[in-house]
Amino acid sequence: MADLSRVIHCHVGPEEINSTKLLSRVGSDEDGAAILFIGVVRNHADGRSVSGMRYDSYIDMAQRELTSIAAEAAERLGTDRLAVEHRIGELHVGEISVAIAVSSPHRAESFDATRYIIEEIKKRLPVWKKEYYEDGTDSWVEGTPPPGTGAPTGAGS
Amino acid sequence: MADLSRVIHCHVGPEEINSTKLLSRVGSDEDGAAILFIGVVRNHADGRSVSGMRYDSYIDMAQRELTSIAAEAAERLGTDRLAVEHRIGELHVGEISVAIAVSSPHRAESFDATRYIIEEIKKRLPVWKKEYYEDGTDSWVEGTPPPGTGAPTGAGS
Amino acid sequence: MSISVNTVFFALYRDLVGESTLAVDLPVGATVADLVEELRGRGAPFDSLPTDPAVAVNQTYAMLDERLGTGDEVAFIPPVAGG
Amino acid sequence: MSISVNTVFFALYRDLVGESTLAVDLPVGATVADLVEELRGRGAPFDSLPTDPAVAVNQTYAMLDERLGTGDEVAFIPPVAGG
Repeated sequence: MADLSRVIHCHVGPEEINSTKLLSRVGSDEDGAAILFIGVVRNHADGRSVSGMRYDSYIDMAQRELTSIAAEAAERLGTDRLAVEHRIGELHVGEISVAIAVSSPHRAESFDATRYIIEEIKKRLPVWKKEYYEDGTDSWVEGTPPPGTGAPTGAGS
Repeated sequence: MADLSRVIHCHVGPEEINSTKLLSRVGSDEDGAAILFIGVVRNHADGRSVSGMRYDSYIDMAQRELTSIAAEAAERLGTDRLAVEHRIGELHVGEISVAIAVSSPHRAESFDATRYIIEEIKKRLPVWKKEYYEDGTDSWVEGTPPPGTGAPTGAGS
Repeated sequence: MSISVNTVFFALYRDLVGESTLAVDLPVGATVADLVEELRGRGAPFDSLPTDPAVAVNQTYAMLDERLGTGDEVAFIPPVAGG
Repeated sequence: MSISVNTVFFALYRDLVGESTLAVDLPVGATVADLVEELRGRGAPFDSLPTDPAVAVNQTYAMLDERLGTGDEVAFIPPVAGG
Protein backbone atom coordinates (compact mmCIF):
# COMPACT_ATOMS: atom_id res chain seq x y z
CA MET A 1 0.00 0.00 0.00
CA ALA A 2 1.36 3.39 -0.99
CA ASP A 3 1.96 5.94 1.75
CA LEU A 4 -0.61 8.70 1.24
CA SER A 5 1.12 11.12 3.61
CA ARG A 6 3.94 11.70 1.11
CA VAL A 7 1.78 13.43 -1.47
CA ILE A 8 2.20 17.18 -1.49
CA HIS A 9 -0.92 18.26 -3.30
CA CYS A 10 -3.85 16.50 -4.91
CA HIS A 11 -7.27 17.97 -5.72
CA VAL A 12 -10.47 17.28 -7.68
CA GLY A 13 -12.87 20.20 -7.89
CA PRO A 14 -14.55 22.90 -9.98
CA GLU A 15 -11.85 25.56 -9.43
CA GLU A 16 -9.88 26.90 -12.38
CA ILE A 17 -6.43 25.28 -12.57
CA ASN A 18 -3.39 27.56 -12.32
CA SER A 19 -0.66 25.43 -13.86
CA THR A 20 2.18 27.86 -13.09
CA LYS A 21 1.23 27.78 -9.42
CA LEU A 22 1.02 23.98 -9.54
CA LEU A 23 4.55 23.77 -10.96
CA SER A 24 5.79 26.08 -8.19
CA ARG A 25 4.55 23.54 -5.61
CA VAL A 26 7.24 21.07 -6.65
CA GLY A 27 11.00 21.43 -7.07
CA SER A 28 13.79 21.53 -4.51
CA ASP A 29 17.49 22.31 -4.54
CA GLU A 30 18.06 18.57 -4.91
CA ASP A 31 16.12 18.37 -8.16
CA GLY A 32 17.61 18.71 -11.63
CA ALA A 33 14.38 18.18 -13.57
CA ALA A 34 10.73 19.15 -13.40
CA ILE A 35 7.78 18.44 -15.67
CA LEU A 36 4.39 20.09 -16.00
CA PHE A 37 1.76 18.22 -17.98
CA ILE A 38 -1.57 19.85 -18.83
CA GLY A 39 -4.66 18.39 -20.43
CA VAL A 40 -6.78 20.92 -22.27
CA VAL A 41 -10.25 20.89 -23.85
CA ARG A 42 -9.67 20.79 -27.59
CA ASN A 43 -11.94 21.96 -30.35
CA HIS A 44 -12.37 18.65 -32.14
CA ALA A 45 -13.03 14.96 -31.45
CA ASP A 46 -13.36 12.16 -33.97
CA GLY A 47 -13.65 14.70 -36.75
CA ARG A 48 -16.45 16.71 -35.08
CA SER A 49 -16.20 20.34 -33.96
CA VAL A 50 -16.40 20.62 -30.18
CA SER A 51 -17.60 23.79 -28.45
CA GLY A 52 -17.12 22.70 -24.85
CA MET A 53 -17.08 19.88 -22.35
CA ARG A 54 -18.76 18.96 -19.11
CA TYR A 55 -16.80 16.87 -16.59
CA ASP A 56 -18.93 14.90 -14.10
CA SER A 57 -17.39 12.95 -11.26
CA TYR A 58 -18.05 10.78 -8.26
CA ILE A 59 -16.18 13.48 -6.46
CA ASP A 60 -15.34 11.97 -3.09
CA MET A 61 -14.18 8.73 -4.67
CA ALA A 62 -12.30 10.66 -7.38
CA GLN A 63 -10.41 12.60 -4.70
CA ARG A 64 -9.51 9.32 -2.95
CA GLU A 65 -8.52 7.59 -6.16
CA LEU A 66 -6.42 10.53 -7.35
CA THR A 67 -4.68 10.57 -3.98
CA SER A 68 -3.90 6.85 -4.37
CA ILE A 69 -2.55 7.38 -7.88
CA ALA A 70 -0.37 10.26 -6.70
CA ALA A 71 0.94 8.18 -3.80
CA GLU A 72 1.82 5.30 -6.13
CA ALA A 73 3.60 7.76 -8.42
CA ALA A 74 5.51 9.22 -5.47
CA GLU A 75 6.67 5.72 -4.60
CA ARG A 76 7.95 5.23 -8.17
CA LEU A 77 9.46 8.70 -8.13
CA GLY A 78 11.23 8.18 -4.85
CA THR A 79 10.27 11.66 -3.61
CA ASP A 80 7.05 13.42 -2.58
CA ARG A 81 7.52 16.29 -4.98
CA LEU A 82 4.41 16.03 -7.13
CA ALA A 83 1.15 17.89 -7.42
CA VAL A 84 -1.96 17.07 -9.41
CA GLU A 85 -5.34 18.70 -9.97
CA HIS A 86 -8.38 17.59 -11.96
CA ARG A 87 -11.13 20.05 -12.72
CA ILE A 88 -14.83 19.20 -13.02
CA GLY A 89 -17.82 21.11 -14.32
CA GLU A 90 -18.33 23.05 -17.55
CA LEU A 91 -15.13 23.86 -19.46
CA HIS A 92 -14.56 25.87 -22.62
CA VAL A 93 -12.15 25.00 -25.40
CA GLY A 94 -8.61 25.84 -24.26
CA GLU A 95 -9.32 25.47 -20.55
CA ILE A 96 -7.20 23.11 -18.47
CA SER A 97 -8.96 19.95 -17.28
CA VAL A 98 -5.98 18.28 -15.60
CA ALA A 99 -2.49 19.37 -14.56
CA ILE A 100 0.38 17.33 -13.16
CA ALA A 101 3.66 18.73 -11.81
CA VAL A 102 6.58 16.54 -10.80
CA SER A 103 10.23 17.13 -9.93
CA SER A 104 13.14 14.79 -9.22
CA PRO A 105 16.93 14.75 -9.08
CA HIS A 106 17.11 13.17 -12.57
CA ARG A 107 14.75 13.51 -15.53
CA ALA A 108 13.83 9.86 -16.11
CA GLU A 109 11.92 9.60 -12.84
CA SER A 110 9.93 12.77 -13.55
CA PHE A 111 8.93 11.56 -17.01
CA ASP A 112 7.96 8.17 -15.61
CA ALA A 113 5.89 9.56 -12.73
CA THR A 114 4.09 12.13 -14.90
CA ARG A 115 3.19 9.52 -17.47
CA TYR A 116 2.08 7.08 -14.78
CA ILE A 117 -0.29 9.63 -13.24
CA ILE A 118 -2.00 10.62 -16.49
CA GLU A 119 -2.35 7.02 -17.69
CA GLU A 120 -3.84 5.89 -14.35
CA ILE A 121 -6.22 8.87 -14.32
CA LYS A 122 -7.51 7.74 -17.72
CA LYS A 123 -7.95 4.17 -16.45
CA ARG A 124 -9.27 4.64 -12.91
CA LEU A 125 -10.51 8.10 -12.02
CA PRO A 126 -14.34 8.10 -11.72
CA VAL A 127 -14.78 11.07 -14.02
CA TRP A 128 -16.91 11.25 -17.17
CA LYS A 129 -17.08 13.85 -19.86
CA LYS A 130 -19.85 15.00 -22.15
CA GLU A 131 -18.84 16.72 -25.36
CA TYR A 132 -20.91 19.57 -26.72
CA TYR A 133 -20.68 19.90 -30.48
CA GLU A 134 -20.91 22.99 -32.64
CA ASP A 135 -24.08 21.56 -34.23
CA GLY A 136 -25.90 21.73 -30.88
CA THR A 137 -25.80 18.02 -30.08
CA ASP A 138 -23.85 16.37 -27.28
CA SER A 139 -22.65 12.93 -26.19
CA TRP A 140 -20.77 11.12 -23.44
CA VAL A 141 -17.19 10.42 -24.40
CA GLU A 142 -16.56 6.71 -24.73
CA GLY A 143 -14.48 5.68 -21.73
CA THR A 144 -12.34 2.89 -20.38
CA PRO A 145 -13.70 0.18 -18.05
CA PRO A 146 -11.77 0.47 -14.76
CA PRO A 147 -9.44 -2.51 -14.30
CA GLY A 148 -10.22 -5.32 -11.88
CA THR A 149 -13.94 -4.62 -11.63
CA GLY A 150 -17.03 -6.16 -13.16
CA ALA A 151 -15.37 -9.58 -13.09
CA PRO A 152 -17.46 -12.73 -13.36
CA THR A 153 -18.81 -14.05 -10.06
CA GLY A 154 -18.07 -17.74 -10.52
CA ALA A 155 -16.71 -20.51 -12.67
CA GLY A 156 -19.95 -20.90 -14.60
CA SER A 157 -20.30 -17.31 -15.73
CA MET B 1 16.10 16.66 -43.87
CA ALA B 2 13.79 18.24 -41.34
CA ASP B 3 12.04 21.47 -42.30
CA LEU B 4 13.53 24.20 -40.11
CA SER B 5 10.84 26.72 -40.95
CA ARG B 6 8.26 24.83 -38.85
CA VAL B 7 9.95 25.50 -35.54
CA ILE B 8 8.24 28.21 -33.54
CA HIS B 9 10.97 29.14 -31.13
CA CYS B 10 14.49 27.97 -30.41
CA HIS B 11 17.24 29.85 -28.56
CA VAL B 12 20.66 29.38 -26.96
CA GLY B 13 21.90 32.35 -24.94
CA PRO B 14 22.73 33.88 -21.56
CA GLU B 15 19.23 35.27 -20.88
CA GLU B 16 17.25 34.00 -17.91
CA ILE B 17 14.63 31.45 -19.00
CA ASN B 18 10.98 32.25 -18.30
CA SER B 19 9.34 28.83 -18.45
CA THR B 20 5.77 30.12 -18.10
CA LYS B 21 6.29 32.37 -21.10
CA LEU B 22 7.81 29.47 -23.02
CA LEU B 23 4.76 27.30 -22.33
CA SER B 24 2.51 30.11 -23.53
CA ARG B 25 4.28 30.00 -26.91
CA VAL B 26 2.76 26.62 -27.68
CA GLY B 27 -0.82 25.35 -27.55
CA SER B 28 -3.73 25.82 -29.92
CA ASP B 29 -7.44 25.10 -29.88
CA GLU B 30 -6.61 21.85 -31.66
CA ASP B 31 -4.38 20.62 -28.83
CA GLY B 32 -5.51 18.48 -25.93
CA ALA B 33 -2.12 18.15 -24.24
CA ALA B 34 0.92 20.28 -23.45
CA ILE B 35 4.15 19.55 -21.62
CA LEU B 36 6.75 21.81 -20.09
CA PHE B 37 10.08 20.24 -19.16
CA ILE B 38 12.69 22.18 -17.22
CA GLY B 39 16.25 21.31 -16.35
CA VAL B 40 17.53 23.00 -13.20
CA VAL B 41 20.94 23.35 -11.54
CA ARG B 42 20.83 21.04 -8.53
CA ASN B 43 22.83 21.24 -5.33
CA HIS B 44 24.59 17.89 -5.61
CA ALA B 45 26.41 15.69 -8.10
CA ASP B 46 27.97 12.29 -7.48
CA GLY B 47 27.66 12.83 -3.76
CA ARG B 48 29.37 16.25 -3.75
CA SER B 49 27.75 19.55 -2.77
CA VAL B 50 27.42 21.88 -5.75
CA SER B 51 27.25 25.65 -5.35
CA GLY B 52 26.81 26.61 -8.99
CA MET B 53 27.47 25.77 -12.60
CA ARG B 54 29.02 27.41 -15.64
CA TYR B 55 27.67 26.48 -19.07
CA ASP B 56 30.05 27.05 -21.97
CA SER B 57 29.00 26.56 -25.57
CA TYR B 58 30.05 26.75 -29.18
CA ILE B 59 27.17 29.13 -29.41
CA ASP B 60 26.57 29.51 -33.15
CA MET B 61 26.79 25.77 -33.68
CA ALA B 62 24.66 25.13 -30.59
CA GLN B 63 21.94 27.39 -31.97
CA ARG B 64 22.05 25.52 -35.29
CA GLU B 65 22.10 22.11 -33.65
CA LEU B 66 19.22 22.98 -31.32
CA THR B 67 17.24 24.22 -34.28
CA SER B 68 17.84 20.89 -36.06
CA ILE B 69 16.79 18.93 -32.99
CA ALA B 70 13.63 21.00 -32.65
CA ALA B 71 12.84 20.52 -36.35
CA GLU B 72 13.27 16.76 -36.05
CA ALA B 73 10.99 16.77 -33.01
CA ALA B 74 8.39 18.80 -34.88
CA GLU B 75 8.43 16.19 -37.61
CA ARG B 76 7.80 13.43 -35.06
CA LEU B 77 5.17 15.58 -33.37
CA GLY B 78 3.36 16.34 -36.59
CA THR B 79 2.90 20.00 -35.63
CA ASP B 80 5.18 23.03 -35.20
CA ARG B 81 4.00 23.79 -31.70
CA LEU B 82 7.19 23.53 -29.71
CA ALA B 83 9.62 25.92 -28.10
CA VAL B 84 13.02 25.30 -26.55
CA GLU B 85 15.65 27.44 -24.84
CA HIS B 86 19.08 26.57 -23.45
CA ARG B 87 20.85 29.01 -21.19
CA ILE B 88 24.61 29.49 -21.01
CA GLY B 89 26.88 31.31 -18.57
CA GLU B 90 27.03 31.22 -14.76
CA LEU B 91 23.96 29.70 -13.08
CA HIS B 92 23.06 29.33 -9.41
CA VAL B 93 21.43 26.29 -7.82
CA GLY B 94 17.72 26.32 -8.68
CA GLU B 95 18.11 28.30 -11.91
CA ILE B 96 16.74 26.88 -15.16
CA SER B 97 19.35 25.73 -17.67
CA VAL B 98 17.00 24.31 -20.29
CA ALA B 99 13.26 24.48 -20.96
CA ILE B 100 11.15 22.67 -23.52
CA ALA B 101 7.47 23.31 -24.25
CA VAL B 102 5.41 21.15 -26.59
CA SER B 103 1.72 20.78 -27.38
CA SER B 104 -0.25 18.37 -29.56
CA PRO B 105 -3.78 17.06 -30.12
CA HIS B 106 -3.02 13.91 -28.08
CA ARG B 107 -0.63 13.40 -25.16
CA ALA B 108 1.57 10.61 -26.55
CA GLU B 109 3.09 12.87 -29.21
CA SER B 110 3.91 15.60 -26.70
CA PHE B 111 5.64 13.16 -24.35
CA ASP B 112 7.57 11.66 -27.25
CA ALA B 113 8.71 15.02 -28.68
CA THR B 114 9.70 16.43 -25.28
CA ARG B 115 11.74 13.36 -24.45
CA TYR B 116 13.33 13.35 -27.89
CA ILE B 117 14.47 16.96 -27.54
CA ILE B 118 16.08 16.57 -24.12
CA GLU B 119 17.79 13.28 -25.03
CA GLU B 120 19.20 14.75 -28.26
CA ILE B 121 20.37 17.87 -26.41
CA LYS B 122 22.33 15.62 -24.06
CA LYS B 123 23.86 13.74 -26.99
CA ARG B 124 24.54 16.47 -29.53
CA LEU B 125 24.38 20.03 -28.28
CA PRO B 126 27.91 21.55 -28.13
CA VAL B 127 27.53 22.71 -24.55
CA TRP B 128 29.79 21.92 -21.60
CA LYS B 129 29.33 22.50 -17.93
CA LYS B 130 31.74 23.12 -15.12
CA GLU B 131 30.56 22.34 -11.62
CA TYR B 132 31.63 24.53 -8.71
CA TYR B 133 31.69 22.66 -5.42
CA GLU B 134 31.06 23.94 -1.92
CA ASP B 135 34.67 23.10 -1.05
CA GLY B 136 35.96 25.68 -3.56
CA THR B 137 37.08 23.24 -6.24
CA ASP B 138 35.53 22.79 -9.67
CA SER B 139 35.53 20.33 -12.56
CA TRP B 140 34.09 19.77 -16.02
CA VAL B 141 31.10 17.44 -15.98
CA GLU B 142 31.87 14.21 -17.77
CA GLY B 143 29.98 14.31 -21.06
CA THR B 144 28.80 12.17 -23.93
CA PRO B 145 30.77 11.83 -27.19
CA PRO B 146 28.52 13.16 -29.98
CA PRO B 147 27.32 10.31 -32.26
CA GLY B 148 28.75 9.76 -35.72
CA THR B 149 31.95 11.71 -35.13
CA GLY B 150 35.51 10.76 -34.33
CA ALA B 151 35.08 7.59 -36.38
CA PRO B 152 38.13 5.72 -37.68
CA THR B 153 39.43 6.90 -41.01
CA GLY B 154 40.00 3.55 -42.69
CA ALA B 155 39.71 -0.21 -42.56
CA GLY B 156 43.04 -0.61 -40.77
CA SER B 157 42.33 1.66 -37.85
CA MET C 1 -34.12 -10.54 7.31
CA SER C 2 -32.89 -8.07 4.74
CA ILE C 3 -30.34 -5.34 4.21
CA SER C 4 -30.70 -1.96 2.58
CA VAL C 5 -28.02 -0.45 0.31
CA ASN C 6 -27.80 2.93 -1.37
CA THR C 7 -27.16 2.68 -5.10
CA VAL C 8 -25.73 5.63 -7.02
CA PHE C 9 -25.72 6.11 -10.79
CA PHE C 10 -23.37 8.36 -12.74
CA ALA C 11 -23.14 9.87 -16.20
CA LEU C 12 -24.42 7.47 -18.85
CA TYR C 13 -25.95 5.13 -16.25
CA ARG C 14 -27.80 8.02 -14.65
CA ASP C 15 -29.18 8.92 -18.06
CA LEU C 16 -30.20 5.28 -18.66
CA VAL C 17 -32.05 4.72 -15.37
CA GLY C 18 -33.31 8.28 -14.92
CA GLU C 19 -32.21 8.38 -11.26
CA SER C 20 -29.13 9.52 -9.33
CA THR C 21 -29.72 7.38 -6.25
CA LEU C 22 -31.99 4.55 -5.22
CA ALA C 23 -32.36 2.60 -1.96
CA VAL C 24 -32.58 -1.15 -2.59
CA ASP C 25 -33.52 -3.94 -0.15
CA LEU C 26 -31.69 -7.24 -0.56
CA PRO C 27 -31.55 -10.53 1.34
CA VAL C 28 -28.81 -10.90 3.93
CA GLY C 29 -25.65 -12.21 2.27
CA ALA C 30 -26.41 -10.56 -1.05
CA THR C 31 -23.46 -9.67 -3.31
CA VAL C 32 -22.95 -6.92 -5.86
CA ALA C 33 -24.01 -9.41 -8.53
CA ASP C 34 -27.28 -10.05 -6.67
CA LEU C 35 -27.92 -6.30 -6.59
CA VAL C 36 -27.35 -6.04 -10.33
CA GLU C 37 -29.70 -8.99 -10.95
CA GLU C 38 -32.37 -7.53 -8.66
CA LEU C 39 -32.24 -4.19 -10.49
CA ARG C 40 -32.18 -5.64 -14.00
CA GLY C 41 -35.09 -7.93 -13.01
CA ARG C 42 -37.23 -4.84 -12.51
CA GLY C 43 -37.35 -4.38 -16.27
CA ALA C 44 -37.12 -1.00 -18.07
CA PRO C 45 -35.23 1.19 -17.55
CA PHE C 46 -33.02 -0.89 -15.24
CA ASP C 47 -32.56 -3.73 -17.72
CA SER C 48 -30.50 -1.34 -19.84
CA LEU C 49 -27.70 -1.58 -17.23
CA PRO C 50 -24.94 -4.03 -18.18
CA THR C 51 -24.89 -7.49 -16.56
CA ASP C 52 -21.31 -6.91 -15.37
CA PRO C 53 -20.91 -3.20 -14.64
CA ALA C 54 -17.89 -1.76 -12.86
CA VAL C 55 -18.95 -0.88 -9.33
CA ALA C 56 -17.50 0.80 -6.29
CA VAL C 57 -18.61 -0.16 -2.80
CA ASN C 58 -18.10 2.69 -0.33
CA GLN C 59 -15.90 4.49 -2.86
CA THR C 60 -13.54 1.63 -3.62
CA TYR C 61 -13.69 -0.47 -6.78
CA ALA C 62 -15.19 -3.85 -5.98
CA MET C 63 -15.71 -7.23 -7.62
CA LEU C 64 -19.17 -8.55 -8.45
CA ASP C 65 -18.88 -11.21 -5.74
CA GLU C 66 -18.28 -8.70 -2.94
CA ARG C 67 -20.81 -9.10 -0.14
CA LEU C 68 -22.97 -6.11 0.78
CA GLY C 69 -24.20 -4.87 4.16
CA THR C 70 -26.79 -2.37 5.31
CA GLY C 71 -25.81 1.23 4.59
CA ASP C 72 -23.27 0.37 1.89
CA GLU C 73 -23.00 2.87 -0.94
CA VAL C 74 -22.86 0.98 -4.23
CA ALA C 75 -21.94 3.14 -7.22
CA PHE C 76 -22.40 2.02 -10.81
CA ILE C 77 -19.34 3.30 -12.64
CA PRO C 78 -19.61 3.72 -16.42
CA PRO C 79 -16.35 3.43 -18.36
CA VAL C 80 -14.27 6.37 -17.09
CA ALA C 81 -13.08 9.29 -19.22
CA GLY C 82 -11.09 11.69 -17.08
CA GLY C 83 -8.05 13.68 -18.07
CA MET D 1 50.75 24.32 -52.05
CA SER D 2 49.01 24.36 -48.68
CA ILE D 3 45.75 25.32 -47.03
CA SER D 4 45.11 27.16 -43.79
CA VAL D 5 42.33 26.20 -41.37
CA ASN D 6 41.13 27.80 -38.16
CA THR D 7 41.02 25.40 -35.25
CA VAL D 8 38.88 26.12 -32.22
CA PHE D 9 39.09 24.48 -28.80
CA PHE D 10 36.33 24.33 -26.20
CA ALA D 11 35.98 23.54 -22.51
CA LEU D 12 38.29 20.70 -21.46
CA TYR D 13 40.25 20.86 -24.73
CA ARG D 14 40.79 24.59 -24.30
CA ASP D 15 42.13 23.91 -20.82
CA LEU D 16 44.40 21.16 -22.20
CA VAL D 17 45.96 23.12 -25.06
CA GLY D 18 45.83 26.53 -23.38
CA GLU D 19 44.41 28.18 -26.50
CA SER D 20 40.95 29.04 -27.83
CA THR D 21 41.90 29.27 -31.47
CA LEU D 22 44.87 28.44 -33.64
CA ALA D 23 45.55 28.82 -37.38
CA VAL D 24 47.11 25.68 -38.86
CA ASP D 25 48.68 25.18 -42.31
CA LEU D 26 48.15 21.78 -43.93
CA PRO D 27 48.97 20.21 -47.31
CA VAL D 28 46.26 20.39 -49.97
CA GLY D 29 43.96 17.39 -49.61
CA ALA D 30 44.46 17.12 -45.86
CA THR D 31 41.66 15.59 -43.80
CA VAL D 32 40.51 16.14 -40.24
CA ALA D 33 42.65 13.15 -39.24
CA ASP D 34 45.71 14.80 -40.80
CA LEU D 35 45.01 17.95 -38.78
CA VAL D 36 44.77 15.93 -35.57
CA GLU D 37 48.04 14.14 -36.39
CA GLU D 38 49.77 17.43 -37.26
CA LEU D 39 48.70 18.98 -33.94
CA ARG D 40 49.52 15.95 -31.80
CA GLY D 41 52.90 15.74 -33.53
CA ARG D 42 53.80 19.12 -32.06
CA GLY D 43 54.12 17.49 -28.65
CA ALA D 44 52.97 19.04 -25.40
CA PRO D 45 50.38 20.35 -24.82
CA PHE D 46 48.79 19.22 -28.10
CA ASP D 47 49.59 15.54 -27.60
CA SER D 48 47.09 15.52 -24.77
CA LEU D 49 44.28 15.78 -27.36
CA PRO D 50 42.68 12.42 -28.18
CA THR D 51 43.64 10.63 -31.41
CA ASP D 52 39.99 10.46 -32.46
CA PRO D 53 38.26 13.57 -31.11
CA ALA D 54 34.77 14.59 -32.13
CA VAL D 55 35.07 17.54 -34.49
CA ALA D 56 32.80 19.96 -36.27
CA VAL D 57 33.78 21.50 -39.59
CA ASN D 58 32.07 24.83 -40.17
CA GLN D 59 29.67 24.10 -37.29
CA THR D 60 28.54 20.67 -38.47
CA TYR D 61 29.74 17.40 -36.95
CA ALA D 62 32.25 15.76 -39.30
CA MET D 63 34.03 12.45 -39.69
CA LEU D 64 37.80 12.17 -39.36
CA ASP D 65 38.15 11.48 -43.08
CA GLU D 66 36.45 14.73 -44.12
CA ARG D 67 38.65 16.81 -46.40
CA LEU D 68 39.52 20.33 -45.35
CA GLY D 69 39.88 23.55 -47.36
CA THR D 70 41.32 26.98 -46.72
CA GLY D 71 39.24 29.00 -44.27
CA ASP D 72 37.46 26.03 -42.74
CA GLU D 73 36.64 26.34 -39.05
CA VAL D 74 37.51 23.08 -37.32
CA ALA D 75 36.22 22.79 -33.76
CA PHE D 76 37.43 20.16 -31.32
CA ILE D 77 34.31 19.09 -29.42
CA PRO D 78 34.84 17.47 -26.01
CA PRO D 79 32.13 15.07 -24.88
CA VAL D 80 29.03 17.28 -24.58
CA ALA D 81 27.14 17.95 -21.37
CA GLY D 82 24.22 20.26 -22.09
CA GLY D 83 20.80 20.19 -20.53
